[in-house]
Amino acid sequence: MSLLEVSGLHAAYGPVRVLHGLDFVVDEGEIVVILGANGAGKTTTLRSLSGTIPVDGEVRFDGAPIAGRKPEDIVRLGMAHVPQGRGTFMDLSVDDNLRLGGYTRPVSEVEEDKAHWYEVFPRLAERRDQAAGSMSGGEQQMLAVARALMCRPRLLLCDEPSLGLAPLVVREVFERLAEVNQRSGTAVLLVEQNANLALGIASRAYVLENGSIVMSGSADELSEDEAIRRAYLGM
Amino acid sequence: MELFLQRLIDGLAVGAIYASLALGLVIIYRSSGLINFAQGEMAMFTTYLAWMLVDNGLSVWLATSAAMVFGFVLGVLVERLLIAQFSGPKESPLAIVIVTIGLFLFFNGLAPWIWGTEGKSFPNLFGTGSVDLGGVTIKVQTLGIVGVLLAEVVLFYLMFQHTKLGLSLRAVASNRESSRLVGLRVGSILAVGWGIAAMVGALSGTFVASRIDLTQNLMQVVLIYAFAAATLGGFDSPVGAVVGGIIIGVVEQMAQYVDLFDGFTLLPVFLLILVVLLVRPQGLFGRAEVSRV
Amino acid sequence: MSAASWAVEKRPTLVKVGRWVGWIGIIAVGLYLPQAFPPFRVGQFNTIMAYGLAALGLALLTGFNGQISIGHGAFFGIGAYTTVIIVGDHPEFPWLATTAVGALLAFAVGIVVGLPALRIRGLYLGVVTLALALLFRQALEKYSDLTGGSQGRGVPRGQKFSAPDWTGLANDQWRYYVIFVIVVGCLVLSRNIVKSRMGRAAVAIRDNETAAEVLGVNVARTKVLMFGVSAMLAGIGGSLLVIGSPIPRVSANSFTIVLSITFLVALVVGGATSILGPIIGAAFVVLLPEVVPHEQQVLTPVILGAVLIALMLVAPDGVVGLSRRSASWAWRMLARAADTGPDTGLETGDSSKEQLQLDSRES
Amino acid sequence: MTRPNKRHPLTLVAMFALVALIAAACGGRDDDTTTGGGGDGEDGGGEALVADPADCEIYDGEAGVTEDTIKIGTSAPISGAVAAFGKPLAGMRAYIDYINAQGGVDGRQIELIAEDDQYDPNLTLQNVQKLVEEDNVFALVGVIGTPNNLAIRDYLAENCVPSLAVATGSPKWGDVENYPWMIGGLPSYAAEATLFAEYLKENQPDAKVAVIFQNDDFGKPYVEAFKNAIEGTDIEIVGEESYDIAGQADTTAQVTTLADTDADAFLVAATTTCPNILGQMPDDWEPTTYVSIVCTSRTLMALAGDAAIGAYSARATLDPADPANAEDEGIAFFLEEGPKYGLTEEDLGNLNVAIGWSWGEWFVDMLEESPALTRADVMNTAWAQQDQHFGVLLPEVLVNTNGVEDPWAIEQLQLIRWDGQAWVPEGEVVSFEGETNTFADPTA
Repeated sequence: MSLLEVSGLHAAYGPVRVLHGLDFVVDEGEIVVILGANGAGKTTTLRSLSGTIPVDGEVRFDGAPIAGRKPEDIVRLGMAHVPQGRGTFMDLSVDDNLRLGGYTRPVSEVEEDKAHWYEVFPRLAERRDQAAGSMSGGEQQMLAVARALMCRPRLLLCDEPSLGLAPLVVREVFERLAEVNQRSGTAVLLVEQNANLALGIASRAYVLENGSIVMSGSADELSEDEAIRRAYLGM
Repeated sequence: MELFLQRLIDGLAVGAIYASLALGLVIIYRSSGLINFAQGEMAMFTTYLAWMLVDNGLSVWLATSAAMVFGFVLGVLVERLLIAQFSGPKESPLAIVIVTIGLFLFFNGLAPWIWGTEGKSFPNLFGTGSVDLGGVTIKVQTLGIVGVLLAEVVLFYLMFQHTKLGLSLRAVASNRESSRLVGLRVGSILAVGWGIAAMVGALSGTFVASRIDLTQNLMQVVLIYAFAAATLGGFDSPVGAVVGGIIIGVVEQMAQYVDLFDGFTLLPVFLLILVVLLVRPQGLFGRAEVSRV
Repeated sequence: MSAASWAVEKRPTLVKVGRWVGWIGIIAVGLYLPQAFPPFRVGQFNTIMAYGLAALGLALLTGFNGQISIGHGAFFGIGAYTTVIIVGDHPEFPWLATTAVGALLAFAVGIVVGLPALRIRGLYLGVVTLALALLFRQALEKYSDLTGGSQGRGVPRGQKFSAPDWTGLANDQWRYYVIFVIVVGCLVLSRNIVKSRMGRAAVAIRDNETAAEVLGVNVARTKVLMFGVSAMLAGIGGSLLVIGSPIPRVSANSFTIVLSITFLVALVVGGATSILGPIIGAAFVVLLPEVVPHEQQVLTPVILGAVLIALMLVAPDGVVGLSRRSASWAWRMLARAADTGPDTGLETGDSSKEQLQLDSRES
Repeated sequence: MTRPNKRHPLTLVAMFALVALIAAACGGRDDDTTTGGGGDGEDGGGEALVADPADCEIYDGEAGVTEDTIKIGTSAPISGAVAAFGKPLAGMRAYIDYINAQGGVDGRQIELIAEDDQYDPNLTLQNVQKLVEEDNVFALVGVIGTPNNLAIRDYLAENCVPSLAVATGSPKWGDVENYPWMIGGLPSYAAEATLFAEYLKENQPDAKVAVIFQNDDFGKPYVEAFKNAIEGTDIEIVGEESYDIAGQADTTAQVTTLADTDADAFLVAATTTCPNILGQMPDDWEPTTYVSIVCTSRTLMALAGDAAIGAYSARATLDPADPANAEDEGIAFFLEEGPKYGLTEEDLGNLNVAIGWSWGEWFVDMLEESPALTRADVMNTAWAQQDQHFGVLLPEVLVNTNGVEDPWAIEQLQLIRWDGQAWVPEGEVVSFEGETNTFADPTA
């Protein structure tokens, strides 16, 4: 049994149907990437997993059906979502952002985890009393990831962490993600346009086009694939 | 000089009442980004409930406490039953403005239907004594109200900055979707925010009722000044509400020096908030809008 | 081809024809009314039209531009006082010319109030305009030498807007017809504004101010102008209230914040994004007290409040929106019956898209 | 896309033309502008009628009167911010129910139609038009509010509809020459202000007076009259402050300023704000304080607490809530019969309800005394009252009117003083019989 099992996932915004029956799985501890162009339905996929939009189809997390449950309940089951645009609490301090990340955990754990993630992300420690909105995009992305990790998730959903960041910063963000995955064993489901870096840290990948999965395989296989190379790797 | 000092102190007293109601407005604004035009009428309504208890022999303090509990329940109910209906895709601040104006009319009409149109007298929480300080009289009531206001501010500061509830209230105000994603039950938190606001309102209602007669109009004018206070201080800042309230109270008193403002007390207040908003749209203590990327 | 499928196919034409028939019907009924009712009822219709203009001004401002005003009673008052003061001091001055003066004054004050509105956005504007309404009331009392304060001020006794002999009309009927024409003119004007470049710009600003700016809309100018026009309509309404009365008179007691709230109620009841809606809403607020049983009149505000809340819950686009939606629903049913119609599912959204929106600080 | 805005001037022109056509085609209303001044002005019979139907284009003297009913109307704030002002209505209604239970007036039942105006003069006018034109009432009684009555008095004069016991004390009701179809039901505010001035002349002839007034139709004429009354005396106004009742929550600033003048008399021309004003007076300022008659309600005095003790006011009526008055005939009658006709315990203790009851009684008296049940006769009966006494008026207060010469009904007042529990009379009832119009110009 996989950690996350999705089958026949449909979603729509009002009358506009976006996802047309997705099937995919994420195993415990692995990094999976969903590649797709703008408008392919990547963000919608993550949003339907975390419960922010209504869905049709079957979603099992750790064996339990979660489709149709509210985001605040899903996060308690151990699935954290770093939304597109990071979703930081801009006018709250870095420290408050992290505390909120651990909202579902007991207070003692929160202090412990905060210390841990400050260690992993020393730049956040330097800025702990600063308003999150005043930090650079890269720092905010780190904060968003750290905040999501504060709830000790078993699966981290990451929505285009590279969006709007300088290439160097993007590289660092991906390195951090890989590091986090290795150190804590948290599985990561990443949606990205930047296939190059994403495939570099992922073990498996899916390709999403117009709301359907058109290809899947190991990260290595896909990075070798001619079509993928042309479409996403710019070669 | 004595007159000046007296006015300063009077301004403080009046300002404390404005500030107290403004605090409630700020709490709602902070948690839901909304302005509750029914804040004053809800306070009036709970003050009537307190009056009923006093009329039945309960002590003023107990009745006031009970009114605060009523207020909390009323706030929670209003949020859950009405305001919450406008969350999600239908969300529109204007719709909610109109709903709160509807509530304003509703409570304002309901009170005289239940309790009659004649004014009621509500006893003073702090007695009628006064202290003389070198020619300047300070009423014990003034000291009491200012004291309660300070206590409110300290409590709110502690609550917002150092409790999980305060943190979640701030989080919900800052980013509702992210709040849900970290596991906050946004609906309940908003309801609690409205409850606390109405609770504070209930307290200020009893303050006002101890100074003027209790009718359905109890809070109407006070609400305008409380709005002015919150606007001046910044709708998202409790400190701003208090400072704004005091400033407006003092300005109102000092305006007596100017003939133009005799019987025209809203003018200086109006001009003041207009100027402040033009220079600093977020108010004196409000946080500027953080631009979203 | 079945009748239903024919109807579905011809829907755009039918809608257009229906609209014209509707307008002509409304105008015909409007013209007939004063023939059928006694003078006091006719006077009441004048009040409805005057209030309706103020609510129409609010519709342009709020429904189509996303700015809010809880102070339109002040602009309404400017129009009313202009007429009473000018005619009071110069009885030879033509009544309708005072309406023009009042409209201009209200427009000017509207522009002045609209200017800070550029920076004071959304809900703050609600608070500031609310203060404006109270301020106006205080000013009336403060400068009672000019305005008469709460005692009020009238025109010299017997002076009223009367019917010229050639019309053969009774005074009340004459007043009604003149007001009716002006109101219809204002409705046409408003409709044209809404359909004009400026109107489209206003709607774009309402929906997304930043996006509108990017598209090259002059946000500042549009918002200020909309505020001015909105105030002007209210000013005309105020002047017409006086002109339409058998005893032209104003008192500060008529210009409390309750009046501003009344306009908002009319707006919401009728529908904020329609041109005719505000008039329907005004009829509602003026006539409601008559249907409330006499023993329960103390409950009138309760009923108003409850109606307001209920409408926001079930029909945020007012009576007009409700009828638009039911018409749309009827068409879909027809289409289904005909089974030839295109999928109108997306089209039904057009009225709900026009729900109340407001540029708020947090949106 | 069409460009409808180009069409608009044309549309307007077309609209005008259309309206002109249709309007011309429809023609006027037959029943409206009946020509011919005068009507059948024979009712009164006398030579110099105060209320003369000849002044009206249309005069329908017996409107609202049938074999077995008399329809009358009133307009009052039943809902809205100042619904408390509408209290007399309850008393009036109760009295009319009482008289109907006794068989009515000359066998006719009185039907009272009350419309709500929320204290908005525009609505008052609309209500009165409806009452006169649609409900066809015979007369109005107890219409509340100065601005409201000002809004309708031209209409009443034009249509010759009597309005009796007008429920305000504005000096303007003395202008019978221009407005003979209405008569006041309260003492003039000016008479009240004069009473206090007279008291000062006698007891503090060189008093320095501080004045606070509501800057509206109540406070302004009040202060005007007081100034008239002290003209030529050594009494001097040393401080004058106003406040706006609708826009001000607090009057501390004004009171503080006035206290600073150290005045030895303090005139409070306020309504519901009285307790606030008294409560704000600093302990070391102890002037002779006078509060207006509208502040004499127990609720208001109780609110002011100790600060109110020793304050003066005036009265023309007895307070039904004061046990000391229980012996009075009018009060006893009110307390006994009132509850049978819908008055609650609370109503019985309310002076304004008792005043409404009294107006009901006065109105019925006038109907009964009138030579015939026509509008002009009833109105002229009101203008020729002799030693009339009704309701809860002080036993010493007798109503005498004589048209333009003496248009004020209630012109006797008694100074009273609040002892913390009740109002205690101070001295005799003072009579201003026939003088009220000299205290303030009713046409001002």
